[in-house]
Amino acid sequence: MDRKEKRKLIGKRVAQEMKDGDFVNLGIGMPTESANHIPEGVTVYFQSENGIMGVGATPEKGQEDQNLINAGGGFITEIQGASYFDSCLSFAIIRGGHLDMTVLGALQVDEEGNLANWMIPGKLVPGMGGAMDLVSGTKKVVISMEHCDKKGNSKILKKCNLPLTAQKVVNLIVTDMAVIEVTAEGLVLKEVAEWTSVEDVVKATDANLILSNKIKVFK
Amino acid sequence: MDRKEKRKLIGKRVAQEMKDGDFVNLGIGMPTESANHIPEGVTVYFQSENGIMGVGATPEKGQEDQNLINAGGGFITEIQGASYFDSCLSFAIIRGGHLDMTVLGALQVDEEGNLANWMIPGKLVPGMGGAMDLVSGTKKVVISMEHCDKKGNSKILKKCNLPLTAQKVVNLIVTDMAVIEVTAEGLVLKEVAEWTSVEDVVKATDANLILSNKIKVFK
Amino acid sequence: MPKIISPKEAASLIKPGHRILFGGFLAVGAAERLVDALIEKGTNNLHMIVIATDYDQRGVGKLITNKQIKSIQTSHIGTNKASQAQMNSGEIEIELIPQGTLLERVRAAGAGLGGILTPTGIGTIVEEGKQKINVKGKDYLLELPIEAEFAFIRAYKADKHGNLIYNKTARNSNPTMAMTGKTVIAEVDEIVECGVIPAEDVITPGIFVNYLVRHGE
Amino acid sequence: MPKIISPKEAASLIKPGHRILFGGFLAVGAAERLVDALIEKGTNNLHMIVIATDYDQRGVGKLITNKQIKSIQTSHIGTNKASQAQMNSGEIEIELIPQGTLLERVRAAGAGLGGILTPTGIGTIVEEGKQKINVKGKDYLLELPIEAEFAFIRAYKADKHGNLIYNKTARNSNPTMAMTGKTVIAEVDEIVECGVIPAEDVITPGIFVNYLVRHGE
Repeated sequence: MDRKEKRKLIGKRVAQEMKDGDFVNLGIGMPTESANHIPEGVTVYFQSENGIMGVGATPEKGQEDQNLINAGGGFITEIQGASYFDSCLSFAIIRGGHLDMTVLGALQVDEEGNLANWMIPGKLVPGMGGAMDLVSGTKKVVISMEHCDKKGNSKILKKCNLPLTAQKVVNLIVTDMAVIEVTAEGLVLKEVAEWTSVEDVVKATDANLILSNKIKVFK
Repeated sequence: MDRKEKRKLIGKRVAQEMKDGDFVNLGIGMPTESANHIPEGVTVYFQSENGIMGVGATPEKGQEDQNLINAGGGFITEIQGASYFDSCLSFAIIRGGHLDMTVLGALQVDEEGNLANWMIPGKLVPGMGGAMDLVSGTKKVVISMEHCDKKGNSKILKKCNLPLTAQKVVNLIVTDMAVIEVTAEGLVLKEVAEWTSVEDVVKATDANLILSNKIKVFK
Repeated sequence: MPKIISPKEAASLIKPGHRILFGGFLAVGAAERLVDALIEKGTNNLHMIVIATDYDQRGVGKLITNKQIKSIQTSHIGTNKASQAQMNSGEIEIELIPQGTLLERVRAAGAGLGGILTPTGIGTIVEEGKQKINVKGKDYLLELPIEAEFAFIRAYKADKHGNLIYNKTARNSNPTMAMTGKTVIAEVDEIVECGVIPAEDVITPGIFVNYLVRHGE
Repeated sequence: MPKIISPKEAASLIKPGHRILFGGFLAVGAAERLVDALIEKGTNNLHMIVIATDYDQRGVGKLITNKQIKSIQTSHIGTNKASQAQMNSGEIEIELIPQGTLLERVRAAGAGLGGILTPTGIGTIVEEGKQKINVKGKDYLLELPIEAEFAFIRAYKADKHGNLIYNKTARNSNPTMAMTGKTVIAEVDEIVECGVIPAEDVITPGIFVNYLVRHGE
């Protein structure tokens, strides 16, 4: 599967976590893919932490408003019934637990739900931006990422070894291979992608996986 | 002098503390009198802590807006260029030191600039409302009150014996008898009302007064 | 998207013992229809959080007069004889809090903060039982968040996404209380279609609002 | 009432060593004319507080490219190669702060608070050197106020009292930065008469604003 197909597979599965009426923040990059796959009949309100609730579709070429961007710097539009607010209130919404879900990428996740997604020592560090607040505050933290890194190493570990973004915050991990829930008992393998198998997921995962009774298939 | 005359005398003198462009909060009761005596050519912006900057004149009978009151519950109007904001931002303005002056009444003030103006043990306690924030945050705290209580006792003491509103916050005391500045050295008598004398002010004051070199007269 | 319900339905959500944040100041910006419905329902043992207890027969004061309130966190009760009398008789427990501190404590809860440091109250009886923290040579009180199950909000207009705008000084504490109630019920003059309230004019974003009640109902 | 001045006059207020709060995010809502004037003036050794360092040739990033900045408090430098290079070479000192924490720290200074407790950063390198305080069983970091001599604000319109409104997401951090700068300079598209901006639509009350600069100038 190429990266584009993986991205679509993950985005489709993440979108199924969204319930009608949910308020959702999507991280930059892969997480935004899920916005293209919202199930029929489900209305989701997207926040961007730079101060808008009700992000609409990407504007057509030439229709961009220089004063209307998302947190990734991309041009956006507003839906009818959107609202603008300042960044401080935006992070009050985030930290205060008012969002139903945030979807972020990750470098590493571990068995305790610890998350590392903002720095690799020795490399250029862009900064944590709003990520630490998003995962500390939001009701449901969904990680959307490829199961393994470019070298084929598992990004789901027994224990993160990169500097953390936050402790014990991840609720669900959606990858191109599996859907894994973080529970008090550990990581529970809930679903496996149609193209692969439970054995291959277990093999590709450094962390211990608890195999749920009924492992479903997603595609 | 009757109470009404005293009130006017104090209000006139307090108004002279206001400089062009000042942002001012006036407490309920006597402090509001100063708004009637703003010197010619001076524009002052009045805040009310329930969420308006730019309080205008009292509305005419029948012109009251049920949604437009000041912190004392009285009907007000807005000036052109007023703004409304929520109470939390209003107190951020207050606590953050953005107001140039607040004028409040007092039960007692003492040599350190301590202020007691919110409760008398054993009596009904209305609550401190916004007074503690106003005096903690505002650049210049002016006390506007009668020099002595109804029994003729000095309200300016060596040390307050009522529960404090705040410590070391008062900058200036304006009474029907005197204008007194609170300094690191103590209370400095700056001005005496025309109808009385330095001796009588000293006699009517429990606190030690430092007599400034040039005590002026006000009326 | 908030559900539009009647004042009666709103009142039936409230159970004895619930903590309710009330927007409004001296009955301006108070959700009078919600208060009336709660009086009709008669639910008691409620905890009230409000910046002032209004009047005996106007605003939240009516709930005190009707003896439905067991405890209050407020900055001012001076306009309400019932709350003073019930405080003196011990029927009601009142915590007096400086107004700015009350608002920051409510905001802290809504904003996910564990508390704030304020200079207000230092050297007064307000500091009793509180942790004092010195920052750069100045003492502050650590004031903790005030949470509540419900907030009763009074706004001017809502759109169907629950975005709220307010009328003049009737805004007062409403936006702050709306940030913090776990369930927020807003009483409004009018509910308009999305797009009628320009996105830049919204004061309280709809994400904070769970139910809408029409004031005229 | 704020004074209307030119970008050049505004830049001349800034001295080496000054701390400046910059509104804006990824160059949207950045006071470009004020930044340009400051570049023309060449004042250096400045301390920058901004939620992201924008781009090499757009927004506040231009000041970094021009080596006028000696230290930065920000949440993100990923879009700006100059700030990354100067950080690595040690020319510039950068404190990375979670964005929500940065905003609350700036707000705290403007609101007269001594600090705030946030859960953000617990268990990460952000907690290094900070006091941890446990409230109701949960750990929080005590985060201290961020103050500054100046704030550079970008707004849409101002009235003559300095009341500001903003354009869409160009609002972002501007209202918070405007609360806190000891001297606040707002760059605006238009300065209108008092009364043109309805009092209820004002986002930043004029009390926070000391100077107005026209963006077109």
